[in-house]
Amino acid sequence: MGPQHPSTHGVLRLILTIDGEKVRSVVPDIGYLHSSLEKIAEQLDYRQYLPYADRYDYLNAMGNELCYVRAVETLLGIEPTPRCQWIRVMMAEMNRIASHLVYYGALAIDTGATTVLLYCFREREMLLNLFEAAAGQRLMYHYFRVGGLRNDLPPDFCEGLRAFCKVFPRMVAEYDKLLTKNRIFRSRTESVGYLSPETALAYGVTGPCLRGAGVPYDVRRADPYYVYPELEFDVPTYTESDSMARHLVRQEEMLQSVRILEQCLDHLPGGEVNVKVPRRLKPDPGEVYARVESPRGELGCYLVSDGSDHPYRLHMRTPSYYNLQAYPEMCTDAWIADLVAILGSVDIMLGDVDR
Amino acid sequence: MRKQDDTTFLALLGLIAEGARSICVGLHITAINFFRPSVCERYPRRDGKPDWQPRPGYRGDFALISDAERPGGLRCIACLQCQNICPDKCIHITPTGKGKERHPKQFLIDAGLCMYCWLCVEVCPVAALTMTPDYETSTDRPEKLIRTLEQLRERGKEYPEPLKVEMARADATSVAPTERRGD
Amino acid sequence: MSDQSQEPQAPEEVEETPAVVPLPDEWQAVVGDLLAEGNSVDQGGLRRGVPELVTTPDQVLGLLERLRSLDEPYNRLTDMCGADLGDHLQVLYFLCQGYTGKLLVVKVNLARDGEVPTATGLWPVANWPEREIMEMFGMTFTGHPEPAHLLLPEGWVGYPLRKDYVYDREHEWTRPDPMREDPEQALGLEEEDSE
Amino acid sequence: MSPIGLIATWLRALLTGWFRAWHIPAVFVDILAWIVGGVVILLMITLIALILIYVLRKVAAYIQGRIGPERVGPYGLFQTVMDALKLLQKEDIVPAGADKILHTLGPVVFFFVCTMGYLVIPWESQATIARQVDLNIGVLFLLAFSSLGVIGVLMGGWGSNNKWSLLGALRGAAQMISYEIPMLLALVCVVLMAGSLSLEVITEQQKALGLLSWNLWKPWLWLPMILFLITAAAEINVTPFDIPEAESELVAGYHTEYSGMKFALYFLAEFSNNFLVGLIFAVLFLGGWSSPFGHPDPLYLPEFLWLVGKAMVVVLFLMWVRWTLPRLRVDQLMALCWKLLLPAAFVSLVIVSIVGLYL
Repeated sequence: MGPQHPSTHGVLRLILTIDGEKVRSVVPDIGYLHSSLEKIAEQLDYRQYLPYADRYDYLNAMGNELCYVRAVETLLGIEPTPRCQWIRVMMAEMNRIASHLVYYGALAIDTGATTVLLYCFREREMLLNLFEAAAGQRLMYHYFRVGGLRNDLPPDFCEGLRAFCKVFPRMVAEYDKLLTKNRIFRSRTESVGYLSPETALAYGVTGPCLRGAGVPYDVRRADPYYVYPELEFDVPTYTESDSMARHLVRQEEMLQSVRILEQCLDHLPGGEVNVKVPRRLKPDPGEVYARVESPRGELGCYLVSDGSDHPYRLHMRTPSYYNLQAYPEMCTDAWIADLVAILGSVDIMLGDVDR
Repeated sequence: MRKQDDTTFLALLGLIAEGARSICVGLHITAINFFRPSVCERYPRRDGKPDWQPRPGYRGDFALISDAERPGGLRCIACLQCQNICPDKCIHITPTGKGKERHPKQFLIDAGLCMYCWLCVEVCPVAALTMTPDYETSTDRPEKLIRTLEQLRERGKEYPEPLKVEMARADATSVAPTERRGD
Repeated sequence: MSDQSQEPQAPEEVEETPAVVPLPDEWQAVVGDLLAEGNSVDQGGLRRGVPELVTTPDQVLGLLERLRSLDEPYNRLTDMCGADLGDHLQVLYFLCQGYTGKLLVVKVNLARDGEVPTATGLWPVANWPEREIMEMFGMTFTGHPEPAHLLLPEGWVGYPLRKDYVYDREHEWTRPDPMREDPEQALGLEEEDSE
Repeated sequence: MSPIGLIATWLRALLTGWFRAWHIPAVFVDILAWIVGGVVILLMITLIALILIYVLRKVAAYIQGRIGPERVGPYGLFQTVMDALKLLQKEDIVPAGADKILHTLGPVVFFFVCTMGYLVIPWESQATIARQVDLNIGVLFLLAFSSLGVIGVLMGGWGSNNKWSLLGALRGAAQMISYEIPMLLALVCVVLMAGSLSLEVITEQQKALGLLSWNLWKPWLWLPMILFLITAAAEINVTPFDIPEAESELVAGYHTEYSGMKFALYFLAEFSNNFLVGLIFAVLFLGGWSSPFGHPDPLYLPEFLWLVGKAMVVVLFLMWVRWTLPRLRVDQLMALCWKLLLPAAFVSLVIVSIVGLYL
């Protein structure tokens, strides 16, 4: 299956052994989108690499920037201003919703319901408009900077976001009725793609896939960063460990993100967004490992500095890479149609896998 | 529909009823949406209204700001900072002139290589380079994606100043109070 | 054997001393245990809040297993990566204490063509990262179940993430296109695949 | 007699007169009539399919909050026409290693089979398109030909020498053959009540009181009606039963490897099948060509317009369902058929028999 196939979410090739419609074995073959992002980091200085951080998981560009910027700032010993921290959290959560919306629609398409995708994109459009107003782009934002942001929020941003927060839960309820509660969709996802917590542990699965297996692990809670300790939100978990559980986790997470956004809007402090940083970023030699919770799981950035103005070594722990490894485990005893539905519920991002 | 090996007849009926209900609920929702106005915008518009425009600060095409008092008619001083910061190395400047007369003889930006990160605009000490909100930049040949000095100068005539994002007041506490823009 | 005298060769070690914090007490005990069991563990210390242990290839597996069986076990391998530190290579294991978010880094220093035992027996998750490190850095994980290239195409020359790697246009890799060269044979192959 | 019937009778009379004058045996009148009828049906099917594709796109667009085709012609009316023309111009690609004969025959057979269904549709109170087909076995004829459609699908899928095509074709075969049975039983229920296999007779019985005498209002026929709708949707592969061409899994199923004209044939056949189901449903349950306001029609509309209108309603409903529901899996599809629909069909057969006995 693949590398060119409508529902491999990018350029993934799955080497299948099938017996009729039953799948006997799945071997993912990755690397078609490999763009040596880790090597590129060694040629560029810290500031220049930031746009590349967007390119790992292009549906979660803000989250990737957040991770990279956190790593660099820790290395430099910079603490961003409170307003900057709040805005960064806000952006990351908005991007989480946007990313989950794509997931939602993609899973719907994978199971054959085309319409939900369009509805999801309708709501995502509101977010993308906000991103565009703030960052100037709709997908690869490059909004964060080392020590701050590209610019402060534009004037109508908060109102737009409030409007979104007001509308969105209603829309999620609608998707819920249209897709999640649908008998056919449920029969396609329930008790399909079983991933036990033990397997998840063995394969280092994180994110909604893990929470769908009943483990309440969320980097935002386990290793809190920025203002997350001050925020009230739940980490939804489901114990069914199947595709439906993962789906429900994401659906619930979108609502939790809205909760976070509302709190962000209420608490957003004033003040500067940027702190002064030297023109040439030359961190002391050292190494750092920063983690954030991306929509797909734990996103880590291992950064080594040798005192020069470019990273000595950069490594990103991309969640899709590890989640995809567990994918064959989920596909035991699956049908061909399930393959696609399970892949959709794992929600991999090939840019994130191949790097 | 699902594995019904151990289900009783009544449970089966319940399942069917529930399935039918869920399908009807779904049909109801699609029916509601059928009568909702379309969110798509016609593009390009034929009804006389203006086409979609990106927000200010959108990173589209490039332009060099003109300045009649400087040699070359450009504000650019060919300091090569943008060329150096560009992560893709897609800017190539051939400077000419000495001291205050220094200006670009040629200024090439390969938009096909560019990833529109805005770093070059940010780094410019004299605010001579800007990105315009033009989004229709696709062409049929890769060569056409290379912006030359002439093209950049032409584009710059429409933009007397670099486009900047409107800022919320930095001292604004929670909500930035401005009139709402219709989406 | 990598003790403190060899350590400074790693670039990040050179001026790092202020950031190195001695291990906390509970760690001293654990490390003491590890040492008592015959492990050779270099107490790298807390660096930017993450404790790290440096060890050698022949002892890493034992150390990982030991860490896994602690009272509060470091039983989750969240990440693996390699690094080229000039004269030697390094493999890093990022271990988590279950799902608490407590992180620990185990570093293995090895020669440029060195061998490390594979950790796939302990964590299946190590499979892909090890393959990736192998093709990117040119070290070997002995006992790896499928040591084929993961991201790079078969037949790639050189190890791209090494510092001395020079991209060689002569070895520029293009995918052989069997359909273009010999469609009949290609189809024969494809039929075999689909069966 | 309706306009179509009048024109047909007049043409026939004209031809008979000429042929007699030219001393040509009268058989050739029939042959010519068949040819003309065939051409008319083909044109009509093409036209219907084009319209349906346009409607489908618009319905999908409105449901999904989009605009749909709007560039070519007023409201994008000619979009599908242009698409059809584009398809005709396209290069016909036969994959290397494909069975050329089967690959070509597949769409032809499929299209042929689905056109045959139109022969027995009673468009008007008196005229069917081809009077030559024995109307007494109308329902049987339909079933026979709808089960032949499998062959076209299989030929296409097998002949393409592509894994997805083959899987799609096999799925299609399994699905069509399985769903044939409950569909047949559901039809038998209607036939039992009507006492005739002829679609014309079934229509005639529903015309007396207009809307009120439709089979739709007979509670004992509700189960067969639902069954027929489900199984017919499965026969023509619309969501939630579109697994033979499940786009997210099998790319495009049995017609993955088709392009140009052949693809257009599959496409046309599919949409005309869609409409055929609407027609049959209208005939069986919605009173066929009879006006909903009683007989004779107080509005004096041509009878075939009523039929087409009713069929359109059914087709629109199917489209609505199509854009709402996800797709079933193969095993679920089979389980649904054998474990649920088939017993239900038997139950409904029993109910209808009992009702028929005492009514």
